[in-house]
Amino acid sequence: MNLRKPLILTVVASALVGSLAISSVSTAVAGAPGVSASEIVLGMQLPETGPASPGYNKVDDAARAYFDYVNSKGGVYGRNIKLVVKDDTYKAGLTISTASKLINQDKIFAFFGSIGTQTHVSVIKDINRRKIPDIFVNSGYSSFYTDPKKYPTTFAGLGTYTVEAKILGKYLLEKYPDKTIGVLYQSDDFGRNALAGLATAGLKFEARKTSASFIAGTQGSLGLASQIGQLKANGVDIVIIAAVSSATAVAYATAAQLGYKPTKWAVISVGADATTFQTILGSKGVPAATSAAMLAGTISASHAPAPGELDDEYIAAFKKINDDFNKGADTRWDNNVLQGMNAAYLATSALMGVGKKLTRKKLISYLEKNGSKLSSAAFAPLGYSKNSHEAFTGFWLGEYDASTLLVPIDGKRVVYTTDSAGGAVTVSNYKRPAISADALPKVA
Amino acid sequence: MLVVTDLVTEFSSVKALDGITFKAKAGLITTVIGANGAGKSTLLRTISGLEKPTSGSVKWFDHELTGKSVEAIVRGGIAQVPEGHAVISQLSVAENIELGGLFRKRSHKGDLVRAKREVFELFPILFERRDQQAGSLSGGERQMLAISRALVSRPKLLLLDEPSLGLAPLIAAQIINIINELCRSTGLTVLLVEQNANTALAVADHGILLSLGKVVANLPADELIADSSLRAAYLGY
Amino acid sequence: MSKSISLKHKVIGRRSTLLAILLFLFFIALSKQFDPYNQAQLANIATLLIAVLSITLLTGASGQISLGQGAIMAVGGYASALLVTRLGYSMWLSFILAIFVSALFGLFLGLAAARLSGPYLAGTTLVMALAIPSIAVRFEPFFGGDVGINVDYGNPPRWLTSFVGKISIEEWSLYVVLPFTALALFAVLNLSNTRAGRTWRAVRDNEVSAALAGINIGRTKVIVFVCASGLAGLAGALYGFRGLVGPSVYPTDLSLTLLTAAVIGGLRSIGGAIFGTFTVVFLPDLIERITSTFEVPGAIANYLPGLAIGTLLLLTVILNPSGAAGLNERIHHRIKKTISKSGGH
Amino acid sequence: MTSFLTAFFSGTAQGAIYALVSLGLVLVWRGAGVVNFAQMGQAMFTTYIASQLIQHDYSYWSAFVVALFSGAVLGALVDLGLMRPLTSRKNLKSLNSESMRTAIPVIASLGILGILKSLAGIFWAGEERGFPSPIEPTAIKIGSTNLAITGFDLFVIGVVFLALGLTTIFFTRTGVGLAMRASALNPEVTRLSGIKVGSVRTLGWAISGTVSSLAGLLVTPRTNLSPNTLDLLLIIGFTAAVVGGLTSLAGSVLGGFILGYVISFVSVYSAPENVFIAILIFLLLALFLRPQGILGSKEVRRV
Repeated sequence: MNLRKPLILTVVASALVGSLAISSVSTAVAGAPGVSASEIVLGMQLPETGPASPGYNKVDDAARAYFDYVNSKGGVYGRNIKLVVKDDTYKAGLTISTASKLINQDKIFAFFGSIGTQTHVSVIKDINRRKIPDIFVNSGYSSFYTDPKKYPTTFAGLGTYTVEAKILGKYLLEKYPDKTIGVLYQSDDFGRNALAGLATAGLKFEARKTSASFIAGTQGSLGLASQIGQLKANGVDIVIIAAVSSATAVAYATAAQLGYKPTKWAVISVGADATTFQTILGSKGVPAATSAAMLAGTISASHAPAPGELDDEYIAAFKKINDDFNKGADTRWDNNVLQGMNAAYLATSALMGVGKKLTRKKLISYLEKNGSKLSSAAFAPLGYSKNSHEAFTGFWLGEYDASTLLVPIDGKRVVYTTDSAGGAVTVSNYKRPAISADALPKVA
Repeated sequence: MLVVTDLVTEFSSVKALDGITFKAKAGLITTVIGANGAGKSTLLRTISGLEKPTSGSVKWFDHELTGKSVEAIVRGGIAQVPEGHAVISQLSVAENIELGGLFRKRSHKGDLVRAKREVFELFPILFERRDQQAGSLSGGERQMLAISRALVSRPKLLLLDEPSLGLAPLIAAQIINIINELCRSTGLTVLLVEQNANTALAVADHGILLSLGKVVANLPADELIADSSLRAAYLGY
Repeated sequence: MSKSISLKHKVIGRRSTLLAILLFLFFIALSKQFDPYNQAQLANIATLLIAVLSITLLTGASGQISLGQGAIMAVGGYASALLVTRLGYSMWLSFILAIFVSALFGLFLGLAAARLSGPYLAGTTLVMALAIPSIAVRFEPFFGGDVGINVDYGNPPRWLTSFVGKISIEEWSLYVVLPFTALALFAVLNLSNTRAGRTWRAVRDNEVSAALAGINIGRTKVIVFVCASGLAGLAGALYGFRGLVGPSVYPTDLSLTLLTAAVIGGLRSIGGAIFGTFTVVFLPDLIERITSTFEVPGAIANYLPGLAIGTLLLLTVILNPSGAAGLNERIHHRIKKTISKSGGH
Repeated sequence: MTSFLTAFFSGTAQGAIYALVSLGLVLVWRGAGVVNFAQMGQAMFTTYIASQLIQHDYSYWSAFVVALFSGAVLGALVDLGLMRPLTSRKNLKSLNSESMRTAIPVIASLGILGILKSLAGIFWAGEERGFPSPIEPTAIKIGSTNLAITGFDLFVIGVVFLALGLTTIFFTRTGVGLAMRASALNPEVTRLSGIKVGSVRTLGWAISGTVSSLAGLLVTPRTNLSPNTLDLLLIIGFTAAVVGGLTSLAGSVLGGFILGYVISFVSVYSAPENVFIAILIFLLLALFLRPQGILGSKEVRRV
């Protein structure tokens, strides 16, 4: 055998394959990259396919629907917002490639709403080094936002896991001082951030007794029987879940099988998506009414109204836009769609706020100066400033009712606010501004 | 009667068989001898269908064998005992024998039982070891097993590829003798490939000498033994 | 065939140097035609090529099959990232040391795996591909958990920019990777034509007769495994410095992608490894172009790259198991035949 | 004591599933001499078909039968469309060594896995689903205490042993079973015995496709169904098969239960994060101490 012979020919063939795949160089634009007289190009990276995609693959379609709506109303100062989406399948190796493609070929103005902590961490340094705005990242990983000197162009799109866990933990500790509180978390950045927040609130767990964990992503294949069994055996009355929604569904189903009925379930909002919960249990043969009953009474938190609050003005407006403009594969109205729309709404506000002369630098300084004044569907204020790029700094706590709607505990919506560090939890006095009749942000 | 005409078999454009023509009469032992690499094994493998010939024909009475699948040829009554005591060593002795008659299980159930009994009578040692793994047998026993596996299919033509290879001379002689008796008593046609020409020619009726894929001598066995010049030229002694 | 090799031994040493340099120049010439994204893709190819070569070496030259090369890449990646971030080593030195660390790892693994053949080795390496990233999560304070360790090639140094003018970050990454690729290519080309290479192939082709010829099968397999691990570790280090060393950078799929590249190109050919790597890196871009031209809905388009790679893999295996290089060789052969015929000999 | 019981019962329940996966792998290995890495991809695909039927209001059992049947068809197709053309080309240069002849089918099965996953993504949008169980999964009670094992788990264990019994009888007591073993071990001698090795292998693939499909149907009620969730089960099932002895049906089942206990005891007494590392260490140890597996026969393994 000769390894060498066909080398030259194959190299030529390889070059052919390469040149076939190369797109024509896009037309150069004057001024800021990604901004022309008629267009603003934003880039988004998320898992559209693969194990991490369920649920999240709806966010881009929702955001695009809102941008299309804005464009149908004349865009931002006559510029249409174009959202270019890349599927990174939740693998950082691919995220690096698609980011380069967005930057160099799609010539985006800014990254918008990227999903996934483990993937975004692979490009965040590079994006910041190139001074490209990286706005409204769909991750609650606090390290991205708490040190703007490290990541000056990155802005959060979600409240951090730590803030939410702190608020939830403090509430549970005060409301149920005599109960045994346990936690089920996925052992990744999200789970550990949440655990840190609970610890700050004063909740301590004992490993192998009141604290159970699993490798993120294995809930669907290994199940959670030993974890739930462990919590049950140790007499845990209140189970806090810091995991994705499919794990919540598996946890509830397993508990039902084992005859385990904790006094309360409390689920961090990432894992409390009622649609996913009911879809999974539904296809396991659990009727919708039964799965709704299982979820009923569960405590969770949110910064925005629940998707089911159809009389809320933001929800009503967003839902209508979703019905009219969403061209995605799955357009069912749920929390993922709401988050996508709300982020797009915020992005539109910021772009309008910067004004006609749009540059990357201006966008960042605008967000640092005026970002905290931007409004959205959320009942909690935004935390953007020179010293922090955190988004929503507050959450309200609710319980699911029998129709899978999250309603404020005791019927009154109280928004608590705190920071990702050791600060105290206080009641927020933020008043959400009303949405305008055309559902377009009005920025001074 | 087996009639081989102008048989050519190539391996990546090297002719292993280069126009072989001969006849093997029914009920007799014909032996194919020749040095290593003469094409003896390829000849048997081509007849049994394991190798596809490039051209030429192989006929068993009126049936053309070339182009047929191995299974069809076996089912037509032509059994091969391949080189190297080919048994399936992970199966038991009984299973190996069972395997040989498996395709007749439905059609000839009674005869199959008889055939199995006969091979056990022929090789009593195999009956003793019927539940052992074939891999645990000695070389001679394995060769007996390989022959038994072929015999339970009730072949009319038996193709034997170097049955004495690697066996102690005594055992080899014993096996060849059993083949000889079988042929004489049942009318079985045997095509025997051997490197050890003396052993083979001693029992054979007819001898074919191959060299580099060609037939160089096609004579009755006793004449072939007598021809010392042929032996010196092609077999080296 | 072995005769021609031994006769040409010295010539080949020179030729492989030439070929490695040619490839180096070819990449640079190609990069000059490209925009930064495709320069980054080229750098990506140059990186992954080293890993694919490790499979060519392992499977093509000794018949062992590994579904866990990605995990060994992770070992190299973590080694270099830790050396740089914890001990302040230079990036270049850390790449070299990554080769040794992963080769050492390969030695341990090889000692266990040398006893394995075929599906056993495939399965064991697959389990390894699953387990290695979870070690990073398990020992979070040291390995950075699933967020990993941020490392990169840095900005193009001044001495270079003052010499060749302003270059993009992507082009710089290509310049960092290419010397290593050329070295790896040179090493593999030479290895496969030395006595050691012939020993390996003998083991691949027939273990029994190789053993009869006095070759120590176990030791040979371990040596191949160690060499391949060193290469994979180097690739892993370079791959990590694109931005991150973390579990999500070296998933199980990466191992399978590498194997696909090696198979498509032809497991026994170095030219094939190059072709295969080009294909797996550029094919998704090509498909994206086609789907966006024909406006294929996202729900289908998103899955087409996976479908195409899988189909390509199957077609290669069924129609032409020796891969693109084998096809190439056959065409070569035919052309030669036609020429010699028309030459009237 | 409670945590021990929890670990034991959840290990038994999980082990039954791994045993089923492992059994499916061993069936193809014994029937066709190939480790089918696409096995759980096939299972995923047929379970999606069943799930689709159930969503369209067909009964569980009719979907069950359709899934098993499509499993058989898929298995046969894999053989006819891929494995058979592959093995018939052994004169090709790249397939002329034994090691490559075992490597190439492994690679081919990975190709099938990729295609099945992509197709499932296109057909069913990669949606994460559950799958119903035929028996209400409620915990078994002793007195008033719930054990960490459900009626459904017992059903799965029953099915595993039934499958083990039936396949063992099939392989050891029937002619077709003997032919199938022989074809995998030595195709040439088998062909020379007048057996149509090709058809026997296709049958083997079909049977294994059915068993895989069964595994998919019985695994997914405890887990979730998505194009990727079953990959992990394949890896665990493979480990179980190697530990038990790739050639032994009973060994594969034993290996499955052992793996179930390893995973569940490591989860309970150490930490779930250690599970994968434990699997790797366990596999390496098993290969080191007993390369042929607990119940495997030594000669089959070429070392």
